[in-house]
Amino acid sequence: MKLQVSVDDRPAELSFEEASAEWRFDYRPQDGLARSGTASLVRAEPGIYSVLIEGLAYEVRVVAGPDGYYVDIGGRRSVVKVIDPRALSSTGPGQGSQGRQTVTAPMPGKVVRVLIAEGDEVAAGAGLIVVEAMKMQNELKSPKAGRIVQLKAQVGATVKLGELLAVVE
Amino acid sequence: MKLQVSVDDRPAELSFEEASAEWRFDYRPQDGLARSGTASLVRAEPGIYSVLIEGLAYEVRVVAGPDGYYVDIGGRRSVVKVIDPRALSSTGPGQGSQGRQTVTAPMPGKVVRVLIAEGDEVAAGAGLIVVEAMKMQNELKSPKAGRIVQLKAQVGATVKLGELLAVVE
Amino acid sequence: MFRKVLVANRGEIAVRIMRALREMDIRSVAVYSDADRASLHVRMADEAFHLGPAPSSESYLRIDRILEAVRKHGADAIHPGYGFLSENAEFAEACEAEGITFIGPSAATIRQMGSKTAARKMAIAIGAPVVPGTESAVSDPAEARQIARAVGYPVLLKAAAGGGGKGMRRVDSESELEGALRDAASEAERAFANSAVYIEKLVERPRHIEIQVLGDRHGNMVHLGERECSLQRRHQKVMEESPSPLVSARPGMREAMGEAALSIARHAGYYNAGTVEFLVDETGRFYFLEMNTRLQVEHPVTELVTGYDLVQLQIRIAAGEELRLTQKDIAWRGWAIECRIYAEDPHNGFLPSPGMLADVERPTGPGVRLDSGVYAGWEVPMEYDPLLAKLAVWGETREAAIARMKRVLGEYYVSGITTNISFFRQILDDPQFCAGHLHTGFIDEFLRSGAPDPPRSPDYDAMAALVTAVFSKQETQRPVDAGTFSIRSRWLAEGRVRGMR
Amino acid sequence: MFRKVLVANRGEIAVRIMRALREMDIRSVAVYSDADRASLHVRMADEAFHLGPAPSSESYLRIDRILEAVRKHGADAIHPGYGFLSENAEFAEACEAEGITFIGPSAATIRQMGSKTAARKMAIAIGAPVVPGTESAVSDPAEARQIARAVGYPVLLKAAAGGGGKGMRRVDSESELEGALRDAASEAERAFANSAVYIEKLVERPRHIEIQVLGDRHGNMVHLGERECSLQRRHQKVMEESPSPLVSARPGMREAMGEAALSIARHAGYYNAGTVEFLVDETGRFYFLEMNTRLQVEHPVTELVTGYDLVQLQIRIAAGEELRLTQKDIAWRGWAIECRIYAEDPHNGFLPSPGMLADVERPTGPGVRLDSGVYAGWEVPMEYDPLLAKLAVWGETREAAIARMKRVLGEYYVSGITTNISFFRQILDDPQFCAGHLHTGFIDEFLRSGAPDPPRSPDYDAMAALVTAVFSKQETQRPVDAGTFSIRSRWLAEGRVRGMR
Repeated sequence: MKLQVSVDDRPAELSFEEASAEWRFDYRPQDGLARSGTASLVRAEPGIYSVLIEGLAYEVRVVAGPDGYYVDIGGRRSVVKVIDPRALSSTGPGQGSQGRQTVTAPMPGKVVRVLIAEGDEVAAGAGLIVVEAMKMQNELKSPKAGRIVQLKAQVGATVKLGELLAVVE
Repeated sequence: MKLQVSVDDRPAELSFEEASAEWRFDYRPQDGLARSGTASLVRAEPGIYSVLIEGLAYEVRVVAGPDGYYVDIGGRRSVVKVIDPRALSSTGPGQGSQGRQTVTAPMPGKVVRVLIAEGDEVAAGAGLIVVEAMKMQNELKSPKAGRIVQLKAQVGATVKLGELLAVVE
Repeated sequence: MFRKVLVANRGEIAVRIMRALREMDIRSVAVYSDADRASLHVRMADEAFHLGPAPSSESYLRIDRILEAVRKHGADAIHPGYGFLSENAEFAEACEAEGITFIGPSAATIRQMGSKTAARKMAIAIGAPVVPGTESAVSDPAEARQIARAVGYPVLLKAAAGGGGKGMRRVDSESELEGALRDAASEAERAFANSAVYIEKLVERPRHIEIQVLGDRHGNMVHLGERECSLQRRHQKVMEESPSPLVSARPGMREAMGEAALSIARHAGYYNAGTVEFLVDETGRFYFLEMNTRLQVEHPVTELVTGYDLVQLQIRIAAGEELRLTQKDIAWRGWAIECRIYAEDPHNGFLPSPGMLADVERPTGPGVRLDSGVYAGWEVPMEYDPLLAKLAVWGETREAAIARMKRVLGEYYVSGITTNISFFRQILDDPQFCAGHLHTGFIDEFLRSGAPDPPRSPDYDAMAALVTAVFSKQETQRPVDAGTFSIRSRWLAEGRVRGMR
Repeated sequence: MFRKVLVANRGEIAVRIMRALREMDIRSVAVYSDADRASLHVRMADEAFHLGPAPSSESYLRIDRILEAVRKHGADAIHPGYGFLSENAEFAEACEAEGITFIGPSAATIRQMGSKTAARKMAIAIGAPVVPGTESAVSDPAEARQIARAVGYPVLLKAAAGGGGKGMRRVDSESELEGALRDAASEAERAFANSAVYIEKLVERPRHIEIQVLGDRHGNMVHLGERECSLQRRHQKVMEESPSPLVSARPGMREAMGEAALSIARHAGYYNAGTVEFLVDETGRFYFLEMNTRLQVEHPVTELVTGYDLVQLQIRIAAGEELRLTQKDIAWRGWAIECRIYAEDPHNGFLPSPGMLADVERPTGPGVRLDSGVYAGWEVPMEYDPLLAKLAVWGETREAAIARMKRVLGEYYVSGITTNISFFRQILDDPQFCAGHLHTGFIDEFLRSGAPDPPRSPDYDAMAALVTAVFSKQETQRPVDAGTFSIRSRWLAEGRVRGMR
């Protein structure tokens, strides 16, 4: 089986097949040395694998995520993706400093203060909204100079991670 | 909802219904005092419940089993069953000292010695078969005086818990 | 001895106290908010009482509700733990009025030491060294400017009623002063319902070293040596050790600090367990900061090196028992280090990371102590402190303790939310840390210097890709790039932020 | 110091050794059989080598395969742990021949102490007290009868090469002698490939107390005090403590036993960690039993009270380092107790219970040490010892340690297979145990006397029924009395046997 993957955004091609309780693999990064061999791979617990490669032992943990898999090997974490061509072209919102910019919750929490109103003119870096979680207050600043064209944040409201709070234009 | 249950073979009737995040219950043992009240019951982990009854807190663990449920409360284990009328009438094999008697593996393990052959006459309590597991040898003795009419045990064979090894008649 | 004790707290410290109670054969009563019905401290208690909604102000800070619980359950004492009502004199008084024992010092002592300015005045009065600054709260900007000029910049603004860095601001120049004063005051108001702020000279690259004292109601008092608590983020401790590398290297310093601490505690008529905090400059000179009139979060490191169970001793003292210890009985063995495991991302401004714990693997083996308040499948609430657990190790020497902590952190794994576990491994590899060159700005500097990534094996990428491929084949039929609504998504989202770093 | 050490063992002790290696920054090589590919010791190792099929004789006892692993992985030392090849002189010699370090004493010492009769002769020669009996193996029944008459019944038959009670038989009268001799010999043959058996006077209600010694290759040697190991089942230890209630109550006894142990060890030219076992009668008189020339299963209790890491010291000594300890440096603090968590049913003849571990909850908090070799979801193999983990606690006093162990056992939960966890809670409640009245027959007597059930709350039955009903509603759609093929069935089946008791 052959997959286009990336490890921490380093693209590579992985071929692998099961061979008598082991896995034969061939890993070819776009840059860097190719790596191929045979690995003994045992699922010890859900998402936890004991891996033996040429006598070396590793404990590998993996969990599925929205944009790939999060892999932990010896305390080091990486994001492994199977590359989705569409993803390469797209650029999400909030890029550059032109046009509309969104202000989103950097953590789950509660809105404790809203320092602006819709229609306000704000300077770049001006404090807009204060979100609190676990006794830590986090002041969200304006990503650019402009006007508040949309304000969703309400004092006392509970917000999710990444939830839209305001839009500056 | 009403159930006929038994706790460690003490039969009782249990009525229970959910009432605003709590459970109202009425427990009437055949002998002993009836108990009714309301319990807050939260599933903390799979098979592990935090139970509050009249301000008292208990950690209750339960796992499903072939002949009922095994419940652990503060280190004490009980078998809870919903009574099956058929079960009451049936008497399994190996009861009494009359007729056929089966010799089964008391633990999973390996047969290390077979001291008898089919057709042998054996005295009650005579050693028949030796099963070993985890470096412990266990000599199975004849449940009655009689003749070995069936011998399934073979030296070196791995046996499951409760597996039939021999029959004495 | 008490028959039943109510634990007016939550999380790991409530669990710690209940363990002590169980070992003393005393029944424990838990109190809980809506957010904590399934929390470990409720699961471990013998009895439990519901306080109210999640916000502390409506639950763990409700003196009336807690006293209601005491009456309903017939408890004869209350252990306040740390935080919440632990240093609230009104609460201690209310307990006395209720006729039950508050496990801690007298209300009068709490009140006297509770105000940093009052404590400071007292320290000055008995000749204990203090950092130059105001002795009373300052609100007027003009007055503040004047004082700041007098002691000289940089200065530190501190909440009089404060603790844990709330209402605290560093001010390097006059231009920043007014804004900082306003922020500090409002933060203090929010945190302690008291906006009083005072000003002191800021000691550069200071160490935070504290002395554990223990006294009974019969006039016996000892100190159990020091704890080095210089590793902090946002003015909150994240890593502590005992002994202190500095103090243990300077003959007589422990005795000197211990004596200073005891004189302050004695003067305050102190009993039960308490901690006297000092600021120590690079030359080893120490200044009285404040006294914490309660059990300290980091008490385990002292227990590990002295062999005493501070919580059990607190309870015995509160029950009126005599402390059968003299200073010369106290011996220190080996070295202990504690890491505070927080639900936060050290590489992303220590942003909190509440949410569902997917998987928790705990370290075991020689020399490990874990005080945890969480379990897999539990939702870490956003309303409270991000402290999940305290991981402590003991070793014969500091080197052995560091090596052991590295080993132990490698066995500790939490998924579902972001924690600072791997961050500690980076700190423990830092030469400055290993040399014992610590100060309260250590972590900020460490982060600015850019922490090195852990070494990666040659096979790393190939292995990560292969295991992912096999995992996705075996566990999920979902395409690899599709979304998931698993309980892990929070951790992932936080993880993503880090991944992009 | 070594760069890479191969651990020629499995289970909790392999894990224990690898933890020490990691803390010393030495790479570890695991060896494993077919039954252990997914075992914790393989997961924790830096490198791993497959030995062969599950039976020990085809894997962990294969000297040739282990030396192959050493060559392939370039290890420069081997730690044998306990059991398997740890007391095999040929193995130690093979290591020397291979030019790698065997972490233990010399092959000559192992050989000398390995034969109980030889060790006994030596002890007699240097005037150490021994139990009256034969000095050489006996096979001829007639000769055996004669000797048994001479020392007087009851007598004990013991495998000369033995250990752990295998090949051991109590004989109360001449009529039992011949059969017992045959059984003991064949069991010894199977266990040690050596059928030699000898006879000694049986000491009634004896205690088993042992002394830990530690010596380097430069002639320095100390003892680390005693361990009380009287609680046994089938002649195997299940619970150990240090200090011993008897020894600590008798001034000078520790020193006397320590001196006896040191003189025997010195005479044997001993180095590395070793244990001298004594039988102690009710009057406190002690007799040399044997010397174990390896790390002891129960070493953690000594580590907890002395503060030394025996495994790390073993490695340092093997590397040629000098032991920088004199006897007066050794101090004992507090009390430690260890429970051996076995996969067996104490209430059903200690029948082994291999199988899949469904759920494992580990105790944490102050004063707890867990050395475990298992994890949830792992299949406990039937081929090896039933030891799953060692649970140890430390307390200021024996009372505190007992109270703590009770608390800790209450936090320990294993499902899927039967264990002896709850059995320990019953023992800890026993007045005789709490009074320290111990002897090697304690557990058999305890079981005969019928262990009391733990107290049951008034709501118990109602709660058990209610939770079951809710659980069955929420988790399973299967009717309550239907069968299940869940991984828990083994535990259930064993549980059923108990339920019917």
